[in-house]
Amino acid sequence: MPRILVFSTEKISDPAIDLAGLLKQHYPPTVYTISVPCSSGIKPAWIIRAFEKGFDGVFIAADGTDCPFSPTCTEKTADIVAKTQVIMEEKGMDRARLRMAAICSVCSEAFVKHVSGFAKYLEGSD
Amino acid sequence: MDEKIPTIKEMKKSRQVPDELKARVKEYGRIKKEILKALETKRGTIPEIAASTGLRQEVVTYTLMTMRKFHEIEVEGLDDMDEYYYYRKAEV
Amino acid sequence: MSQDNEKYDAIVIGGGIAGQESALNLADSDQKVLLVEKDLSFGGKMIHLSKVFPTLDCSACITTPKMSETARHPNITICTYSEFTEIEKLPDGTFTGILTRHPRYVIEKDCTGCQDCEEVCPSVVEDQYQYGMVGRKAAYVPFSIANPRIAAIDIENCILCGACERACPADAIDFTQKTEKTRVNAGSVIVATGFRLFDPAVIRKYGLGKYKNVVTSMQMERQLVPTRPFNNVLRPKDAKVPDNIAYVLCVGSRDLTIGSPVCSQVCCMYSVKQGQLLMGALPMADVTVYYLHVRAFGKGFEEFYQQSRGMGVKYVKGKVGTIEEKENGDLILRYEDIRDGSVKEETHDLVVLSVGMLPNPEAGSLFAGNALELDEFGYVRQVDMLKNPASTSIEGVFVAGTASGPMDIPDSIASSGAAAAEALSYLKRKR
Amino acid sequence: MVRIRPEFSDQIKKFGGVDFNVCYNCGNCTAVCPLSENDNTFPRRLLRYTVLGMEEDIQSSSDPWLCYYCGDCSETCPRQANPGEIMMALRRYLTASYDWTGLSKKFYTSKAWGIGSLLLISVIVAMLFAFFLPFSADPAGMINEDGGVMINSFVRGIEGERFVRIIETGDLVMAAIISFFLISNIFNMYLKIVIRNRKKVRVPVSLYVREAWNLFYHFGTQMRFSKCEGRSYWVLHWLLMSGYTLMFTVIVVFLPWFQTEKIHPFYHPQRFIGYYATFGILLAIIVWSVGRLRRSGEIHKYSHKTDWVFLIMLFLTTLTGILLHLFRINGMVHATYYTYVVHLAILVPMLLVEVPFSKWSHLAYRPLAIYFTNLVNKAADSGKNGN
Amino acid sequence: MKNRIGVYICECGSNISDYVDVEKVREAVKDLEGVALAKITMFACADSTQQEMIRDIREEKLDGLVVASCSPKLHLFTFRNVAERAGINKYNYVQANIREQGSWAHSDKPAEATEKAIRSVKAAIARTRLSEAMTSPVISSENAVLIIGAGIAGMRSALDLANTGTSVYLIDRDHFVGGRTSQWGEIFPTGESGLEVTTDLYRQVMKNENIVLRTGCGVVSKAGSVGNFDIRLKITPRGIKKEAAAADGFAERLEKAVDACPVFVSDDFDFGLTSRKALQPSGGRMPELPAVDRENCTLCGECAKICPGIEINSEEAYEDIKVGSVIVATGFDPYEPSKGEFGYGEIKNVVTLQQFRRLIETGGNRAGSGNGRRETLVYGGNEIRTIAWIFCVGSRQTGVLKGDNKYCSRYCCSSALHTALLARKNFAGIKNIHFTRGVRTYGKMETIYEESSAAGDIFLQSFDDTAPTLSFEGGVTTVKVFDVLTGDREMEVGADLVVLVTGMVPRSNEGLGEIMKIPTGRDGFFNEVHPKLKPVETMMDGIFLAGTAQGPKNITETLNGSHSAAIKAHSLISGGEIELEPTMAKIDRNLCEWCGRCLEACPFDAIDKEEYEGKKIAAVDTSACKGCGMCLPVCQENAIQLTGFSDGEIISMIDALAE
Repeated sequence: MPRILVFSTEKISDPAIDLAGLLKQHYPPTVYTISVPCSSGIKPAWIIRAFEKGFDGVFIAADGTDCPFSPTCTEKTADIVAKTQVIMEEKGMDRARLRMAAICSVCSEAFVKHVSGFAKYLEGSD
Repeated sequence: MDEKIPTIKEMKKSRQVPDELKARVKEYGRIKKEILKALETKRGTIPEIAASTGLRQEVVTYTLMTMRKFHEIEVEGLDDMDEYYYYRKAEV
Repeated sequence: MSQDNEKYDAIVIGGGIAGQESALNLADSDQKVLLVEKDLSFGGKMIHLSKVFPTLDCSACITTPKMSETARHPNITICTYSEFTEIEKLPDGTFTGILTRHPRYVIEKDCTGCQDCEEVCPSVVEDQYQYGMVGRKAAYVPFSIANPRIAAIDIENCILCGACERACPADAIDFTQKTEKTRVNAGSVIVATGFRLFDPAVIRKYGLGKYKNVVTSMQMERQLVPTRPFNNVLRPKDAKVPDNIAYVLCVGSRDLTIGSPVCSQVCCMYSVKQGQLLMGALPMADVTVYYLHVRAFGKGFEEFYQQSRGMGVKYVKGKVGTIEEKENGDLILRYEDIRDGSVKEETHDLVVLSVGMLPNPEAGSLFAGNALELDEFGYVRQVDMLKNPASTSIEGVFVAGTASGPMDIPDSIASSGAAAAEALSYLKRKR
Repeated sequence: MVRIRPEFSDQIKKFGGVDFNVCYNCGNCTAVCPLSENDNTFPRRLLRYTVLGMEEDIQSSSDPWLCYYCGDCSETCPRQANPGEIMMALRRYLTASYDWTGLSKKFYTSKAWGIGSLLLISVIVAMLFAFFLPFSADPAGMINEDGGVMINSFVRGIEGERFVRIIETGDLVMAAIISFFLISNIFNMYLKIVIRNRKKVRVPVSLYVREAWNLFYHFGTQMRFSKCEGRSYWVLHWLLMSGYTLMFTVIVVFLPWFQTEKIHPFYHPQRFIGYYATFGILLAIIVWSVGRLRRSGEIHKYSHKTDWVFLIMLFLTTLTGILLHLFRINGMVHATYYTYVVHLAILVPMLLVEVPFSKWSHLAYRPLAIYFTNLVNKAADSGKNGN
Repeated sequence: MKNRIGVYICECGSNISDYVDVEKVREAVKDLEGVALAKITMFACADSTQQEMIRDIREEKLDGLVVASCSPKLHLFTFRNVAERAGINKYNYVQANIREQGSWAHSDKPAEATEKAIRSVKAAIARTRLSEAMTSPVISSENAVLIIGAGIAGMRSALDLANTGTSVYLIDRDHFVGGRTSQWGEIFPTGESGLEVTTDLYRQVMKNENIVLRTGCGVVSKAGSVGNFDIRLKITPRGIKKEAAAADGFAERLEKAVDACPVFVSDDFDFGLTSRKALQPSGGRMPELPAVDRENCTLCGECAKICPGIEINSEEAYEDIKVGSVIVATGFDPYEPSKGEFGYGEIKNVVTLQQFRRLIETGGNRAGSGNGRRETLVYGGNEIRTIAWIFCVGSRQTGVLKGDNKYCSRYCCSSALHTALLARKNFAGIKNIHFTRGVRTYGKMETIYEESSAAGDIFLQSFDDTAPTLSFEGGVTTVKVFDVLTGDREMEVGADLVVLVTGMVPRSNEGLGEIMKIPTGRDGFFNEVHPKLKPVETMMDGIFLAGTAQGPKNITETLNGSHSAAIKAHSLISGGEIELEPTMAKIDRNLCEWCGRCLEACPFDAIDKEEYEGKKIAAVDTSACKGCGMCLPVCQENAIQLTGFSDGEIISMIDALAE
């Protein structure tokens, strides 16, 4: 089963992932999370590290418009993704192994859908 | 840990369960069984379940959605018209 | 009743967004606050909303952090499932009253919110937090983002089977709990009892209750939340995916026939919002809003309204006169299209009644002898709207949020700031 | 282009419009009205015309006559603007506007005129009897073989048959006067509703004939009223209307048959018709008076003074009619004769004033309005289809 | 590096242990480097377990704590508290979520759930090893607040703060306080006049020794940050000696001096309806001292000759103050229609709502025949009976209405209807015709709408696609509109006076926004951070908004905002110190090569430039940094670390999870 690292955010997307568990909405158990204050503070180097260490995919569960810090969060996070994907391509990795989506604090279903779909994709591409 | 006396016994001393409530719990159980029976062999939409059980549609919706909340029912796809979802028994 | 009177600087009655905001403001100014909430969880109505206008950020994302902040604040004590009544003003300007804690038959500190009790409970009743669209158990955690997120036993609907007690891994169920009453003293009182939703069943021509595909806007709100009752936005009668949804505005507002002359201020905007959300959730669906005047008056509201028009939400000026049900559950709305002056009948497969706000009658009965004055509409009277808007007929008692009239969330929050500021001034003056 | 005339609404207040200015144009009234249909939407449109002072639009509209005042609109009006009552007021206003004599307006808007005219005619009727048909002094021999009073024989020197003929002549004169005014007013109505609309619609002659059945159908059945919710109102209204019409026809056209010396047995059509009409009228009077006194239901919330005059006159007419009947069959000679005069002194002014100028005129205007409306609408439809 | 970490794995009754093999988890981590002990507990959160942890920490000299249990949302603070009570830094505690994101999420696959739990606990241990002890930095703060604008909003905030013991500098650009409210006359719902309300507030302000009021005063510059703002004020002299006003005969002499003043200017207090002199008496406004309008005064000296005490030559003064916080309460300007907009400035009997307000207040224009006991309203020599009100002038400029103001000005519908009712009440024969775009009398103000229509006011309505038009012919002003409420038929009214119901625009503030570095929104008003989370806060910590500077509001709403701003400012600075979030960006001074990208990325303006060993580098303003980390990924040199989320910590977690 493909391994996915999720960067979630403390105030917004993390509660959604918790909620998925609470509601017994299952997703692949090879999905791991690291929680940060804001999705626009994720360093591309961390993402690259995850790939190098053997993760098949990285998923950024972004704050989106609910970001408590700045309304520019979505575009900044998208910038990070774009920047990282350039590095990935340079390293010969499939850029689709990095994904992002805004996950609101009660969007558990959306989260499950995203990571399950992602896992399926990664499985297929292996 | 020492054996605790269930506190429900205490409550039973001072409280009666109204017959109406007992009947309602029973009725819910009956409807639930009907729905599960209808879904025994194949998935179904709510109008289909209502038709095969003879229950009113809104009763099926309410009960089935409650069962879904408690993980007894799962959603399985949408019909061709994109109008009704199919539901089936959850695999436990 | 225990003899030791608990003492606080302020008691905030009502744990909705207004109550929380008032409590936080006072607590941040080093005042000891008791927050009393009559429901099992605090959070008020806002916690149950989907996204909020005009920013469309998710209500839970805003409320839950505020709730944890309130719950964690060292200066705030929260009593849920409790009431504070029989309040009297003492000669020294402070207040005293009775705090009643209802038993939830669950030991709060022991419950881990695992919901094992819920699983085994055989009694199912309508879930009030999903506005009756699905059921819940008699042993239940109120809703998934409740705070405190612990179980309670609904004793009225309990068949006393004891299954929950046997199932609880933490031995947290305790049927021997009794109602507790304590006398509590405080320097000031903030009334944040909120509003009551209008029940449109009294408007018989709209058929709520009789026609299952007529729902209230609060039920639609729940359908749009990720923790919704159904697996999608569906009709409550036959679970069909609706594709032609109507909003009927001013249901319970601006209507003297039901004794509600005022405008509820929020229905237009939440309908505009729900229209936008429905466009997102059901891309094929048509949404039509039947309105009288679109009250898009606040910061960013008009722009938000125009945006929804741009998205294709249809706005028809005209109040819906009657609703009738067809055999397939579709509904025929009869209305006058004001612009061309014709009577029209339009078929929709789901009708949402945009219900208004009514005063919460509890506000008036908190004080001994109903001493707190209400205005002609039944809201808490603001005695000095042009200088001290949170002041009430009793000096030292302040009003926050919709207890004093219809308001949206930003206005509620602002008025809570006012209540806290005036309470703080009062406390400093009395010391 | 319409020039707004806010002062017009003050005029309509005199015709009985109440609180209609508070209307915020939601359209609820029109939507709940079971009679409001595509080409004729009311009451909001008419209320709006009133508020803005659009007199011409009101006068050329038949809509107020299409309303039977079930009260649903007023009951559910969120602003409590009494849309039903404005339709009532507009019916009064229209009655006045059709009336070229100007009397109708006076009767509606001035108490002195309203009551004065009735009294005046009443006195004239009484005087006519006093001068030209003085009572015979001797009650003896005025009792017939049935033990009843000989109704036609109380005037000195005039035998029964001639008496009936004189009264019949009087009736016909009265009917002529009423008809003259009513028909000329109806013509005025026709001008306003159909002819003024000509700019927009031309009604072909054949349509007049084809639609004529409607006129009688609606007059006879009041079917439109039954579309309103609460069928009991329709039944009541129909009882009153049919009773009243029967009586009117019998008295004016068949007086010799009706007013006989012989007292027929109970089941005789003459008596049966009388009882039926009395029952219908009396029931309606009682229900409506109690309603108006208690202000129960929307349609009785507000009472224009002419409503009371109408009810009282009708009541007095019926009452004197019943008394007359009782006195007569019980052989009370003097009581019978005096009551007969009083009965006429009430009936005649009521008919003369109410039928062409006031409330009773709606008996004619309503079915005609439906007729005219159908003409205009059908002509418009065929015009549309033709093009 | 932590070497003695205590690990507790919670069964949560059976909620975790039913699916996750906790014993296996313990086995997998107990011998890891840095782990001093690993235990399984039935309920980690139970009081007895907490006691046990404290005992363990003390006895085993633990330096880090890991609890693998439920979501940190539930018990992070519980166990941080345990750590603190036992004497280790609370940031050396890390929670592994093996319930919500473990046993429950994967109850369908127990073996995999166990595997995931093991990795999660390992990651938590790895992070704990590198975790830094952190304490929340504390900065001192000045218990003083500057409030800009002495209208109703500013005075309300000032009184609140002063009443709770904070020093307040209350300044207003104008020489008279009260702002727009003082111009407003009778106000809904209480019927008090605006001047009464503001005078009352002013008297309270003057009585309060914690408030320093400066009129004719503006902000020149701002330095520093929350807790310690350095503000420079510029004070324009009033031109009158305070003592002089108390002298006998001052009032008469002043009157003569005003007469002698040769400069006429349009009186903005009356919205240009009247004119005044450059020497202005207070005219009932507060303070009750005349003032010289320096902008228009020609310094001719005529007044000073007549009235001693007038000093037209006094100089502007500067004052430097230090405050902990600032409240911006600069208010609004009424929208000024452009020439020809609905006949404004071209047809003589077209006025704005604000002008009409002054017209019915001043009384100077009442004259004429009089009808019964009431006077008639006269404007420009003509009796006014029919008034046409055109709504949404300068607001909701969509459809056929051209302009940039897309927003609704909120107060105007209610205010116009209330004013129309006042006119009806006070003057004979008034008929009001309202040309609306849908009446927005929200909330309880709906009763004004009801009242005005009951009184006979007539309402017409147009949608966005049409608008009323005005024409002036033969001395008659005609207003026409296609009325939506009458089947879109064209209606016309001959009006004696046309009132343009003008909305609110932000008050011109001479660059205050740039000085304060607070952003404005699309509508031009100052923007709050978030309408619900931080409704009166600006992006600049310590700077708050009160009243209509933030957007259109009525008086009650203004007061609510002012109270809120006051209590927020109070709770922020009154303690004398401000505790900051310990999670913060940190610059590696050696790596930084100042490119400015971090400054651009920072939403809180928390990055400064500083000199370090001859080069320019970035510096974090710790009082402004909120620890979001947005500056992290933009740094080319990887010179920024976020405390608590350092590269070391994150990478060690990634490695542990990937293992």
